[in-house]
Amino acid sequence: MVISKEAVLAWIRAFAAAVEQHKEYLTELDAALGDADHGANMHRGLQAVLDRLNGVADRDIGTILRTVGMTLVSSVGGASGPLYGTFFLRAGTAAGTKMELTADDWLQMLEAGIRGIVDRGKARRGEKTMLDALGPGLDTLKASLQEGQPLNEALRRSAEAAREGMEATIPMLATKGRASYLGERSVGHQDPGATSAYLLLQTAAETWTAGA
Amino acid sequence: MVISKEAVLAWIRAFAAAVEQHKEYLTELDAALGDADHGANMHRGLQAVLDRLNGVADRDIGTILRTVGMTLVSSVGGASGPLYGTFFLRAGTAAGTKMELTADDWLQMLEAGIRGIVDRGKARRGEKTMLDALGPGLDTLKASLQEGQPLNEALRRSAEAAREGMEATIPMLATKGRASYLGERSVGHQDPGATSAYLLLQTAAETWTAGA
Amino acid sequence: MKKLINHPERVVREALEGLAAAHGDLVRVHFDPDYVYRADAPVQGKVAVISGGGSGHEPMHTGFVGQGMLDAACPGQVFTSPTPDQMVEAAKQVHGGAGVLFIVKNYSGDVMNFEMAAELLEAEGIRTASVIIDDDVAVENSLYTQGRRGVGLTVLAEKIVGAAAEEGYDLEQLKALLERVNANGRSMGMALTSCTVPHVGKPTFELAEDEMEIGIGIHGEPGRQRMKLKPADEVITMLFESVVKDLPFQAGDRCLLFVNGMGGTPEIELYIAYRKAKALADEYGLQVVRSLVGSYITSLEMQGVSLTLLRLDDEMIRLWDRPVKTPGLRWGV
Amino acid sequence: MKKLINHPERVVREALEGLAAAHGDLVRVHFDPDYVYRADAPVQGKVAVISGGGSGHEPMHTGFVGQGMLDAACPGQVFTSPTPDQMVEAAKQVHGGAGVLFIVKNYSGDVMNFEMAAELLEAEGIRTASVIIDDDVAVENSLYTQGRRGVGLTVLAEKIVGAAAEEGYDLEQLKALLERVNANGRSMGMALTSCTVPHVGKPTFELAEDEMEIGIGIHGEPGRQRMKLKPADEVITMLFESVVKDLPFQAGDRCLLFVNGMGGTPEIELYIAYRKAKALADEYGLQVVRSLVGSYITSLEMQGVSLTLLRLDDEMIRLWDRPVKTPGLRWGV
Ligand SMILES: Nc1ncnc2c1ncn2[C@@H]1O[C@H](COP(=O)(O)OP(=O)(O)O)[C@@H](O)[C@H]1O
Ligand SMILES: Nc1ncnc2c1ncn2[C@@H]1O[C@H](COP(=O)(O)OP(=O)(O)O)[C@@H](O)[C@H]1O
Ligand SMILES: [Mg+2]
Ligand SMILES: [Mg+2]
Ligand SMILES: [Mg+2]
Ligand SMILES: [Mg+2]
Repeated sequence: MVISKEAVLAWIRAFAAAVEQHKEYLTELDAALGDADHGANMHRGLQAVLDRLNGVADRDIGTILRTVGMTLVSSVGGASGPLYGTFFLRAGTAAGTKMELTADDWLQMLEAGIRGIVDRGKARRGEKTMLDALGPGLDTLKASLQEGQPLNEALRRSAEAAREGMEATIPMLATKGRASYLGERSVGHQDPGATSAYLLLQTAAETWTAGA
Repeated sequence: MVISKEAVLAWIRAFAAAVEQHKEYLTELDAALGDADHGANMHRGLQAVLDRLNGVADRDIGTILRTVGMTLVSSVGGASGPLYGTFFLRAGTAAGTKMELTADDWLQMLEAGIRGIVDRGKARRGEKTMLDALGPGLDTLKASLQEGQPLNEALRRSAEAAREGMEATIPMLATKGRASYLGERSVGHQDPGATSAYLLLQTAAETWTAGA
Repeated sequence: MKKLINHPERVVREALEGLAAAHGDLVRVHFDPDYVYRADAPVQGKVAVISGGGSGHEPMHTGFVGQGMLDAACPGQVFTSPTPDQMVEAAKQVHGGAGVLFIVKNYSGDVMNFEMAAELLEAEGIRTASVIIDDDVAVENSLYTQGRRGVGLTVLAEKIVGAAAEEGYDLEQLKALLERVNANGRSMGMALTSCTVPHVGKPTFELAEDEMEIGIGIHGEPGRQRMKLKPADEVITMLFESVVKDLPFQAGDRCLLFVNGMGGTPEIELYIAYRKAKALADEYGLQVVRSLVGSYITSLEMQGVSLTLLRLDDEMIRLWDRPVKTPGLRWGV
Repeated sequence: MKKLINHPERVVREALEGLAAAHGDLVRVHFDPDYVYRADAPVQGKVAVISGGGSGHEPMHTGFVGQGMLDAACPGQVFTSPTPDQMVEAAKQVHGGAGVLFIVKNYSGDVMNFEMAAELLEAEGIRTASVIIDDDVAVENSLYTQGRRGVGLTVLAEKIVGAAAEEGYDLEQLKALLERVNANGRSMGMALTSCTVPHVGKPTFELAEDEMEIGIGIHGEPGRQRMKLKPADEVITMLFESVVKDLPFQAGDRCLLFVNGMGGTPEIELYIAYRKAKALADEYGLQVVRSLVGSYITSLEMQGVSLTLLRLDDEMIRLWDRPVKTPGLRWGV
């Protein structure tokens, strides 16, 4: 099984739709921990992405994802703009001029994207950020593929691990981003960025395993 | 029966006490029609009067009342300061150097005081102001004395007329003072200045007829 | 009541102490009676320009004392006119031998207290002149009321007349100028929320979550109409049309457009309001040659805005541009 | 939600249009990407001083563009950092060949977006330097957080560094000066009420009628402590002591004392706050040689205040006093 360029486009659209659907929820989570704008930020950014997506739909996957990244960088703002922007820029660079992706391509793109988030935001796992959903998602993808699981199953497990990682942010103490100002009061709330990051991997799994 | 200087002092103190007791009520009335300060204004002014009253307690009634007037002028502010101030200044001037008052003295003082309010405020009766309590109070005092009623009875009737006048402000349309900005909406509320003016004549009647 | 105060009865006094502490280079504060005056007063040979009124409208009037604007301001208690002794003592403190001009907002209390002050000063041989500002078009039936209230135009009048006094205009000239400013300016305001008078402790009026009051006064006096909250552009259109039709302003008129916040209005909303007011002025063919945007005549923490339009002539423009150095308004120096 | 707006999504855009309409003599506004810049930019040979951040803090930063302060400001959505393309385009518009200085408040979003902008500009051969302002002492455990937030000191820093840039300081000198200002200033704020982000539509946090939040951030981030409302003097004492002990300020230090309103605070309360802060400064033996009182860095309609204390040296005093001509701060010109 490979992931076609069309599937990549479908994933981005599905991510945008999921964020639209959960916009209020993401903002509510951010109201408890930050400044109540994560839903609005991501939604604004992804709407801008949708506007530009058709214009690059004929190009290679690297170009498509770098366009997504640049668009997010220049339309989201806040912390999540440069972070998600860098994620897609790096993932796109890793994808290069490919027109379809193997399981291993996706693993390397995800790894590069997450490394971009770390470079930009200087956070580590366990600090109650999007990394706490993405990190487990990456680990599980890698382990599943190494175990020899088919891509379908690896994607499902990866999304499931991201969900668990997202939920695991609830008891965490935030030490990065706005939530860190809450100190002890950050405990008991789910991180909004980890939540949107789960949606990112969940829509990938859902889109790419549909009908499989 | 005459009104002694002590009785005049007792009246001022009783007026101050009545305003203190009804401070919130006066302010509430002013909240409906004006700017919610009539109780506070009158209370502040009369507390200042009490502070100065002992210093002039040995002097004649004219001096005492002019001191009350000057103190109100310089401590009440708003519309009621110059109006009540002028009332006491003119009433004091009418009293001159007397040390006690006859029924006729009081009649002339009240008339002079009210004329002062008209000169200063340019209102007429029926405009929903303190004049609508004071005016009927004066008329009834004059008529009762002309009828040959004793001062006690004339004072009681005068206060009663002031009360009726005060209540009669409820259906009136305000055309002077802040309440006038309400237009039709001023109808249905009792005028705060008419209410404090009733207290003025009511405490005079009560103080001067006590034990009589 | 949520206020950063110590005690309702000490609000005015303590704020004056703060003003004195913060702006000792510009103003002095006298207590009992209370008035704020220019640090360099009296300026010999200059007409002293004095205003005053209830407190709670800051920066007006105390924040407008200084070079090029007021010589003194007399603050009453919150929303309560000052008393004549304040104006009398302030006038004696600042007058430079050329007389005293009183700028009075049209409220019965203010008018009567300033009138008593003028009588007392005349008796002491100090010449006075008074002009009553009444620019609030929300008061429609002014024949049957105290007349129009003095609102936003007061700020512009104090600036323009203050500059003229600084230039050496005499008392008659200043009075005539002030009357001309008053004749050429109109205002109207609205509120999204009530204010709370400190010693009252609860909101002066109640507005539902989806209501606003159009034509509000600066003391929480009710306005022309209570109605459902509307988009900013519609609100500003209502205010603008009432103001522009009243004078009426004519195509080609040069104007100063003043968008004022009522105290609790964020600046971002004032600029949204200005945007629409300016667009409407353009539609009417008015030339907006000067602007002012900010919270200059307020009603404690009330949220809302007022619009003021002043038809300018060359003299007013020149005087508006002259230097002003006060805690609340400053340029050119 | 009671706001004088047309639509939550158009708040920033329409306010910028209003700013352009009101202050065309001082600033220009560019849209898509959004930035505000000096009407006379670029000033050849001068370092361009640029700041930016989420909107909703007006007059900061857009109101501080003009002679003697910022060359450009990049406004994000309400409480959301601007994006790198804004800073890149603004920098290209205003830079006069001597490099670009970014003044960045310490929020992860702001830091990352300005960092990306700096990388992009360096790639295009435009020299940049950035200084991160982090003066909020409310953040105690800054080792375990993003670090202290940038708050009130930002206003003072923009004024002082803007004046130095106008005088011809080069990029290294400006960076060193800005770091010195940041090292010598401390702030802390409190809130009586929450603000409401337009697109959220309800208050960011809930405070009971008798509660306040001490150590609040400028985006409604919770503070050090939620407690029962106290008299102003006690509130100011809490803020002042946290601020003064942190640097720590020493007896004899010359200081600028800045009392800032959060957007919905009436001016009369700011002066009550200033009065106490000044009295405490006197007690500590500090010399308050300069003051600023007003709502300069706000959180929409939030009621509350912040205190900033900046230890001054001769150079900073001279630069503070230099002329400034912006919509939000103006003197000497
Ligand atoms: N340094 C960082 N590294 C990784 N993720 C971060 C970092 N800072 C913040 N985040 C993520 O960003 C999310 C908040 O995004 P958003 O609300 O859009 O931006 P802002 O905090 O600027 O308002 C947080 O929930 C967190 O997951
Ligand atoms: N021109 C006037 N003549 C007579 N009484 C007046 C006049 N204007 C106002 N009043 C009286 O003053 C009262 C209001 O007094 P107060 O609330 O103390 O002053 P203010 O209206 O300045 O706040 C009104 O209820 C009315 O009775
Ligand atoms: Mg956020
Ligand atoms: Mg009243
Ligand atoms: Mg009053
Ligand atoms: Mg944000």
